[in-house]
Formats: sequence, structure tokens, C-alpha cells
Amino acid sequence: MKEKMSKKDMTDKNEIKPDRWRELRLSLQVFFSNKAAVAGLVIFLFYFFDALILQFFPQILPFKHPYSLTPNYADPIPLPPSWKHPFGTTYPGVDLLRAVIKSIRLDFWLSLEIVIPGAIIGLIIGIIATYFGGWIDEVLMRITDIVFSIPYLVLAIAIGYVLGRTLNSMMIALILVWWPLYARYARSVTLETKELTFIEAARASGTSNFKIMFKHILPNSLPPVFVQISLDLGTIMLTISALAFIGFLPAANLPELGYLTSLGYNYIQTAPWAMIIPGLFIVLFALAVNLMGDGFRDVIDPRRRSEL
Amino acid sequence: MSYKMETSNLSSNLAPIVKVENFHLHYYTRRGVYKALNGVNLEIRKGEVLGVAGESGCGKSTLGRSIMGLIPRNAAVVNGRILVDGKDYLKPLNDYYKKAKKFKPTKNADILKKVNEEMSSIRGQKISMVFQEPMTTLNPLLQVGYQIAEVLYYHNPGLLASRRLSRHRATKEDMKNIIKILKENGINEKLTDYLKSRNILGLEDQVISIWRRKDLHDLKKEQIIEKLCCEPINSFTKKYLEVIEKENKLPNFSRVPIIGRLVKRELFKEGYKKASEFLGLLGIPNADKMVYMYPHELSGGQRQRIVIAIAMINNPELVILDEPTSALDVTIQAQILELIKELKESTNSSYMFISHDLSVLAEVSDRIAIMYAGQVVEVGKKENIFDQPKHPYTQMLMEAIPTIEVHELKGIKGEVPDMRNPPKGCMFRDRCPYAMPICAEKRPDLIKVGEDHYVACFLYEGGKS
Amino acid sequence: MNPYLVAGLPWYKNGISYPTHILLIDALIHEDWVVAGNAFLHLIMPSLTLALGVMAALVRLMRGTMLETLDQDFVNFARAKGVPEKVVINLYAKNNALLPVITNFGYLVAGLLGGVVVIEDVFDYPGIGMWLTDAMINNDMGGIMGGTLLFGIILVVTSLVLDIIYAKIDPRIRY
Amino acid sequence: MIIAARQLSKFFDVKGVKNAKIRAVENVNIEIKEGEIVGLVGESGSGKSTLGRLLIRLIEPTSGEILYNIPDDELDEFDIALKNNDQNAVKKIVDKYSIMRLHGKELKTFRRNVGIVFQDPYSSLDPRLKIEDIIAEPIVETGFLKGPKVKARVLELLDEVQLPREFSYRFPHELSGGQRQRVALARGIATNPKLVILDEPTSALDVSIQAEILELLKELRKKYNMAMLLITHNISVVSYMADRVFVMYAGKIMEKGNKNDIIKNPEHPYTQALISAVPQIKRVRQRIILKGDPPNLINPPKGCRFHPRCPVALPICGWTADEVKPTLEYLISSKYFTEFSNTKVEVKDELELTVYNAKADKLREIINIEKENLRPLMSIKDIIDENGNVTLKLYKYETPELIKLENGREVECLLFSKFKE
Repeated sequence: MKEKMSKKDMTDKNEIKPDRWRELRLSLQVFFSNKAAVAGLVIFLFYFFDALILQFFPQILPFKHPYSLTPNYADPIPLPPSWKHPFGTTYPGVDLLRAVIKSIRLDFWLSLEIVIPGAIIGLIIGIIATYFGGWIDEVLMRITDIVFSIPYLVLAIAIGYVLGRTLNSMMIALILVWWPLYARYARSVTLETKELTFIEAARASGTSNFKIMFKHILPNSLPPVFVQISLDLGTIMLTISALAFIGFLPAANLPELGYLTSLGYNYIQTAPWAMIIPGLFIVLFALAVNLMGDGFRDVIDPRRRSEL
Repeated sequence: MSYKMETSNLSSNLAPIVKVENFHLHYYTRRGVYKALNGVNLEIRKGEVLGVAGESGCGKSTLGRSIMGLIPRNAAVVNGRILVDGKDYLKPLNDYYKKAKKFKPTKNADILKKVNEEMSSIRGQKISMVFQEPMTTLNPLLQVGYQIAEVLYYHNPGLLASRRLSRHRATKEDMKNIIKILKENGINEKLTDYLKSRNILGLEDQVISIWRRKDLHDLKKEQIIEKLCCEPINSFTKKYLEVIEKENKLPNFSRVPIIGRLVKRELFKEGYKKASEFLGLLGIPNADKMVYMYPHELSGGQRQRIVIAIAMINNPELVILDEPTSALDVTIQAQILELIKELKESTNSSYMFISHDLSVLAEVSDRIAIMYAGQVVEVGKKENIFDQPKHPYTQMLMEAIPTIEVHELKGIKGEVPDMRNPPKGCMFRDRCPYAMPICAEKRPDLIKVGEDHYVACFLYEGGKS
Repeated sequence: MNPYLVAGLPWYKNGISYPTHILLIDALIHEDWVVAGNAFLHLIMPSLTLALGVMAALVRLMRGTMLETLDQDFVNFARAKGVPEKVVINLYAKNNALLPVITNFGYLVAGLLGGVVVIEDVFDYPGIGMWLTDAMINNDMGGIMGGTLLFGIILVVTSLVLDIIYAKIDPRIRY
Repeated sequence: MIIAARQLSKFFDVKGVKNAKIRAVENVNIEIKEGEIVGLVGESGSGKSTLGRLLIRLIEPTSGEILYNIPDDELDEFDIALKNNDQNAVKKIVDKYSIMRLHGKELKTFRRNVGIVFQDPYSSLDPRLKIEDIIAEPIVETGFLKGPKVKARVLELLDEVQLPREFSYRFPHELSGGQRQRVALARGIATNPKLVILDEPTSALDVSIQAEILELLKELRKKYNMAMLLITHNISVVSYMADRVFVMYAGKIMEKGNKNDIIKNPEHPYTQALISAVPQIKRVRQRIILKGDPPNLINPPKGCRFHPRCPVALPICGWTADEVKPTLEYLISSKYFTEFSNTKVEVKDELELTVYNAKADKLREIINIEKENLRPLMSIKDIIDENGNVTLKLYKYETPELIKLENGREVECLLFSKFKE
């Protein structure tokens, strides 16, 4: 009898699999039914592979200096798009196509490096604040509010000033201004989770606070935070570019989209492409991750999931 | 002989207000088509309380909302019709479903919009609805009085205008006469006739509501009634109120920005007055203060009374009560049930009372319909249903209800069928102890098994009763 | 105010007469209509650029909350009352959907002020943003601190105003 | 007694309002014997869920003691010590049995001996965990079992609650409401607890499923002889399940006793109204309809908390001048409108009112007539004429205490203390 039972268990185990796949299939179906989100995903993947190749396998592409711009002082004035330069050139004779391909690397990784630590710090603080509540919540959230209420670009400038104008300081500055957003977001998400009775059930089972936070609350708060991350990548790239544009970049010739725009800025009347093309790539990325994030949000939203 | 007379009498009295014929409604979702209603046959007669019982997911709420036309955009009207006063408002949706090769909710939503527009003239006027959760059915940002007055403003502005104008037209002499009539005859036709002859019919409900109040001395009532007359009114206001009174609808000039606002303010002021009178009639203390409160300042029971007031203020022919007491405590539930019983006595409206709790239905209903898996499986007079339940589901349901008098409880084994993929034949087959081969083949229709008692079950096929 | 830009103005030469440091207002005070008109014209493009960005964010936010509100019981109940669809949307859904938008509006303003820094640089508009950029490039500690403080104050005032508006719309909030 | 609480109170802070407390549970005594099912009945907001959570220390009480596994004679000793205010004796027993002083390992042992099942089977199971992990949580966390034994126990429990074993690999969202509640039940009894708190275990379920869950609960009780505290608003469920019943209203225990006594012969006016309010298919009892709503617990009524709604309230039940004033005003403007002119009522202090421009003997006459219908008027003790104005003095109110009646019945009502005297 018992053997039979276990055998039955085995077969049932196999039978359950399709059920699990059904959930995943449904998620994919929801995502792919949003055509804009799919377009966003495609563009995002293009940026991702560009960044991946340049970071780890630069030899694939025929670039002599993958990590810096190659100026051509013989012909510094921007040239319009042609067969030789499909995107045209920008100020000191830099070929825009190559420059853009190189620049995406820095912007992409920098965005990730900022958003992920920011999200982790914010999540931890948000979860701790909500779970314990009381004065811990008060103190943590007031600090968050203070940091949050100063315009992030301005704060980044101020912090950058203190730490010096290097790439690392820019990164730290942006992480410091970005975590409050996640702390607030994580708080609003965990507040909902905390009200659910399975948290109380876990406490009644003698589970420690630490374990409740990371076994129950965190996994249930992650999906919306993940969506927020995907939405934020674009904003961060915009911010980095804005900082580079106003001259926050540590070294000249560093391939960066905002810096490229600022190079073309002086020629806006005579050579508009020099500014428009790098600008377009910034906007395109922001747009793509936004569309993609919307798709993800549809996936995790139970209301939209069950409706059509 | 006498029996026959009775029935003929009854049938003329019990003409249906709403008739649901073989109604099918399916929700189109990503996980497949959810077949919420699968051929509902039901009628609601004049002046009765029809209780609709069933477990969650049996489609009882969907049925109520379908009658109101309040269905989401992914709901397809697959078959059948709902006649409200002889008119099928959902017909365009059904036509679309029949015509379309593939059901598209966006297209459905466009048609639904038109249906909504058409129905908004009868909603709140001929049929109205009370929702389950009193905490969320009122708009938290608007005063209670506003939310009541709104129904009058959109459906019955003539009444509001005539109330205001009557107070202007009435003379002191009139008021003295009115009091005399009231003192001699109480509230009856004589009063109406007098008011009609003096063209101040708008005073009727004001006078009556004051006269009916129990918390005032007659002398005080007289004083208040006397004060109703001779209200000054400026000529401009008078003009547009007269237009509204005559047409009993919002005139076109009410869309002009500033004038519209003036009209609205005047009518709403009157609406608040009517609202507080009506709440007083429903037995709510401090009604004149309550109309200026916001929903969050009221308790659940009070809110549910307000919702009922909104549903009842236009004296609708049918009120659909969708689980009006299940979110409330027992003692408050008893109050609300008592209120509904009183309303049933004092108005000639019909009620459709939806509840999962049979014992609540036993308190208020005249007839009861039992629903299971999107179908009506048994319908009949309350006494018949409780004394001789015919359908196996009804019988088992009765045994599953715990009562204060302890009896053995028997749960119904098994689960409700998956409505995305319902079985062929009788839906209750899998849980039914009397299942027969025929049950797997086709769905039973409603069969008459007694006077005004119908069951959808093959056990009673073949003239057994 | 950027001294290089306004050095040529006759009233600037007096040395004392730039009370607010905002070109448009100063010019108006001195009744120098030409400069004032010019200053106004130069405000249009930068403000439009800033506004567009905020508008997009607002529309997005509003759409989300609106969808949520339209799902709620009281909206359905308003329909069941027979209130015209237009009123249901305007009076019932919109006001309730506005509440979360107002709470988030403060953060949008924060983003807006951040945007000022870049926009002024791009449009060469002599304002606080440009002043702040200059201060950063010239390593001017006082300038950065002052600018940050000023932005902070603007935000505090905005959030106060928003709180008041919120309390005005929502009867449940009473301070 | 498996668990006994003495003078247990829990006040919640009100957010944003200083010094305002919601007095959710106040001065409650409750005890549960080994192996009995105790029903705790009350309306929403009566503090019954809070009491349940307090008993297993999910929330900390504001004051009071909860004694675990205390022998009956020592509980009696404790009661006597409390009465005599004998601090030493109190401390001795508290140190020995109180769950308030448990820490670390002792607390885990206590947690092993109590379980809880929540109302809503949708939110009480973590959607990200498999059923086996959900059921295993209390087993692992309290150190009840370790290693491979855990898995075996989970399967055993699934059998126990009549679910197929293969459900252990599923996620909660793949289950129906009734199945989920069975899983929650399995988790509640996973560590063989001596006491299980059932917080409205069936009110989110359909009747047909409710009956099955109740049957299952009865079976489990028979098999393991565990004590159960059944918290519910549904008296029918209590009547079906419980051995003893506690009736709670506005944070206080109103009546307790054996189920049959309470259901058949309720003594407290609130219990009577509550039982009569239950909708019935065939009405046997006369229905008593209470007026008004349950009180606001931030500022509960004085004296007996039920007195404003009580149909048989006494003069000393807790009436204050603020409650008498509207009644007087109502009389003045309605029935006796002609007798008063220019009359105004003013509250002097908690127990005193002044009626301006009125005659004392007239007022006395009216109050005597109306007393029976308008309960607040009962509380008027003296009517003193002061040249044209009348001063009304009220009886001093008393706060009722639980009074022992025959066979374990206890009622918190002044009607009974009066008779006792």
C-alpha cells in the first residue's frame, strides 16, 4: 500500500509540472500580448548585448580603442551622415556610429551598478522600517524623506563635489540619491504584505523576525521592486547623461552618450545630427525600459492578469 | 371555484417586472472562457421579495449585475435575454456576440458604453441596487446628502423644482387648510386633491414627512408646516424652476457653465432637504445633520441605510439587494432586515434579495430561487423550498447550515465544477447522491413540481410531483 | 544673475538696482519693456521642455490610479444610481484618482528642480540651475550649498501647499 | 487549566491622536480546560480576535497575566491572592506559570504547544511557499522534529486533514478555499499542540464547505483531545461545536457558561439580543432588535458598556448627563411640547443637569410616565426646583463585575448583583 502511494507520488510529481508551466506560460502570454513591451524588450536586448560585447569581448569588434573616443583632428568639423560615416561625425572628427556603440557600454553598466545597490539598500531599509514600525520606522523614513526631498541631480552634484569628479564618485553620489526612492517603494509594498496573516502565522510558529523578513516578506515584495528597477534604468541613464552633459565627466574622450551630446551641442545650428543622434539613443533606451517595465507590471498585476 | 379566482387574481397582481429567459453570460479571460451564467430562467413579480441563494461563484451576483447592465467589458452575452419592463437592454451585446467571429472586449466595451447610456435613465429610477460592502459603495469625498440628492437631480428634477415652487406659491391660507385636512382626515387623498387644486403638489411629501414624524408634538408639527409657505424666490430662479417642473428633466441651459451651476445649486439644496426627510422616514436619528456628514464619519450599519435610501428614494419598481447584510454584524443585520421588511410593507416595489445565507432569506423573502453553477436549480415559494426541498442540492444545503438548535451537519462532498470547463449535463452530477446516467448527457430544464414550484432535476421528470 | 549677460543694461550700471536677481522681474521693476519682453520670450522654451517631462510622468501616474479607481465599488454604484457616465468619470473617478497623484506630485517637483539644472545649461538661461552648474565647475562650495538649500526650501513649501490641497479634497484628512 | 488569563487588557494607540487609546480588551478573565472547546462569541470590534492573539502571545498585553498549564488549585490560590492583593503569592505563581516571562527556548516550547488557524485562507498562506513548506514551518521552527521526519509528518498531516498527499508539492493558489483552510488547519495542529486558537475558521467559506471543516475539527478534537478556542461571530457555529461559551461585547466578557445553558437560557440582556438576532428559518424566539451601533472603544460608555443599547438598563448602569440630555430634549420637542416654552437643557457635570424655565413637579410627572420607554430617564435621582429652573441629579453609576451563578455560569450585569443583595 505504502509503495503504491509513493509511486503515485512520483507520477503526480510529474503531473504537477505542466501546472507550473501553465503559470509561466500565462505570464509570457500576458507579456507578449503587450506589443509595445515586446518592442521595448528587443531594444533593451540590443543595448544589453552591445554593452556585453564591449565590456567582455571587445576584440570581436574592429575597434582600436574600445574604451575611448578616437578623434580625428585633421577633420574636426562634424560631417553629415554618409556611407563612410553612417551617423555622421561629431566635433573632433569622431565617427558617431562607433562612438555610440562604445558609449552604450559605460551608460548601461553604470545604470545597473547604480540601480542594483540602490534597490538593495532601499529594500533592506524599507523592510526593516515597516516590519518593526514604531520609532525605527519614524527615524528611517524621516531620513529617507530628507534625502528624497532634495532634487537628485542637485544632490548628486553636491556629493560629487565632496568626493571629487571621478566616475566612482558619480556612481556613489547617484546610489546615495537613489536608495530613498526604493526605500519608500519597498515600504509601500511591504506594508501591504505585512498586513497579510501569513506573517502572523509565521510568528505564531516561532519563526524569528530576521527569518520572517527574508523568507516571507522579501520574496513577496520582490516582483514589484523588480518592475520598478526595470522602469528606473532609463531614468538613471538620463540622469547620468545629464550629469555628463553639464560637465560632470571626469575625463575627456570618455565614450558616454551625454558627453557625446554635449560635443555636438555647439554645432546644433550647422550639424544637428551631432546632437540628435546620441540624444536619440538615450531617449530610446529610456523609452524601451519603460515599455518593458509596463509589460512586467502587467505580468505581476493580478487584475490585468485575469482580465483579457 | 374560489381557488381559480384566487389564482387569476394573483397572476394579474404578480405580473413580472423582470424576466430572465435562458440567459447565458461568459467572461473572456486569459485563462479561458469563464461560463458564469448558463441558462438562467427567472422572473421577478410585482410586489414580491425574491430571494436568490447560492454559494460563492454560482453567479447570483453576476445575475443581479446583469439585470442592472453593470457588467465588465470582457463579459459576453452569449444567449438569452433579460426583459426589464418588456425591454431587452442587453440585446446589442448579444447581437454583437452572435455576429462577431472572435469576441473582442474592446469592441464589446464600445457597445457596453451605449447600453450604459441607455440604461442610465432607468437605473436609480425604475431599478436600483444595493451593494454588499457598505464601506466601499459610497464615494468617500462627497457628503451623504449630495449622494442622495444626486439621484433626484438626475432622474426627478421636476420634483425638486416643484417642491421649491410650491413653498413659494402656497399662501398662509393654504397651510391652514392643509393642517385642517390633516387633523380631520390624516394622510389621505383629500390632501392630494386639495394640493392639486391649488397647484402646490410639491408640498405633499414635505407635509407628509413632517406629519409622520414621531419625535415631534402635533403643535410643533403644525408650526413647522405653517412655516413652509410663502418662501420668497427671485424671478430668475422662478423662471427656470418652472421650466424644470414642467418638463421634469434637466433643461438644455443647465449645460451652460454659470447658469448650470446656479440651477444645480438650487436643486441640490432642495435635494438635501428631501434627503433628510427621507432618512427620517427610514428611522435614522438626526437625519438633518447626517446629510452633511461624510461616509467615513458613519458606522457600517448607518452607511448601509444610506445606500438603501439612495436605492429607494425614487420609489423604484425593483430593488436588487446584493448581499446587503453579509458584511454587517448580527445585531446590525437584524436592524437592516427589519428595515427591509418595513419597506416591503410600505412601498409597492419588488425586491431581489441575493444572499448566501438561506436563513436570512427565510426572514424576508416570499419566493426563493436556489442557484448552482450559473443556473437556477430550484425556485418556489418560501414555504415549499424549506418544507419540501426537491432538488438534491437544496436538500443537502439545508443539512449543511448550522443552526442554534443543534442538528447533525452534513457537508456537501466535492468541489464546485470548474466554470471554465463545465461538465456536460447536470452541473451537480459529481456531488449528487442520486446521479443517473441521463444526468451526464443533458442538462435538466425547470419542471413544475407543485404550485409555483419548479425544479431542474431529472428525478422529477415524467409528471411526478 | 549672470553678470556678463546683464552688464550692458543701463539700469545694471547703477550698481544697486537688481533687487530680485530674476531678469524678468527686475526688468519689469525698471519698466524696461524691451528687456522684459525678451526675458519672457526666453522663458517659453525652457519651461515648455520642463513641463513636457513632468506632464508625461503625471499622465502616466494618473492613468494608473484612474484605472484602479474605475474598478471600485462606488464607481459602479454611481452607475447603478443612474448618474450619467460623464459625471461618473469626472466627479467620482477623477477626484478619487487625484489623491495619490497629489501625494506623488511633490516628488515630481523634486525631479523638476533637478531638471532645471540641465535645462538652464542647455538654453543658456541665467538662473539658479546655471548658477549651480557654474559653482560646481568652479568648485564653489558656498554656491553649491546655497543652491541646494534653496531647492530644499522650495520643496518644503511645495509639499506644505500640497498637503493643504490634499486636506481640502479629502474630508478624511483633518489636521 | 491549559491556559488562564487574569485581568488581561490591551490598549492600542490611535495613530495621530495623542493619549487616545482603543480599549480593545479590558480586564478580561478567561480560562480554558484541557481538551475542551471554548467558543468566544462577539460582534466585529468586540476584541475577540485580539483576545485570541493575546492568549498565545502574538501581541503583548498592556496589563494582566496569562498563565499556562496551571493546576486548578493554584489558579484558585492565585485568584485569592489577587483579591487580597497579596503581592508575594501573586509573584510566586506568576513566576512559575506566566507566559509573559518566556524567552528563547522556553518560548519555542510554548509555541509548540499552541497553534492558530486564521480566518482568511487566502492571505494566511504564503503564496511563494509550497504546501509542504507551509505545513513544515511550525515543525521546523519550534524544533518539534528534525530532518527527514519533518517530511513524513507533513504527509501524515495531509492525511489527517483529508487532503491528497501530492498536494505537498503544490502552491496555495492552485487550491480552492476549502482546501486551503485544511492546509491552514494542518499547520495549526502540526506540532501536536495542546491548545489551538481558531480565529473565525469558517466565516470565509461557503456553507457546504463550512460543514465539512467543522466536522473535521470535531474529529481532530476527539482524536487528539486538544483544547480549542473557537472565535466566531456565528452563534450557530458555536452552538454546534463548543462545550463552553464566552460572550464578548466592546472588549469585555459579558457572560460565560456551558453552551446549553447559554443558548437555551441566556441571562445577560446582550446575549439574549444576540441570540435572538440570529436569522432563523423557522422563527421560534421573539426577536429583540437592539438600537444603535456598538460603542466607540476609544471612549467607551461609562459603567456597563452595554447600557446605551440595553432594553432593561437600570438607573445605575452608567448613565451620564450627556446621555440624558438628548432624551430630555426629545421629550420637550415632541410629546410634551405644549407644557414647555423656552425650555433649555444644560449639562452641569457628569451627573447633573439643569433644565431652564421648567416646573419641577411637571417634569417629575413626565419622567415617571416616560421612564419605562426611555431608559436614560431612569437614572434621574433627584429633581430639585430652583426658582424656575430645575436641577436634575443622577444616580451614581456602578461598573458591573462578573458574578458567579449556579453551575459555572458567570454574568457581568448589575441586574444580577442587585438580586444577590
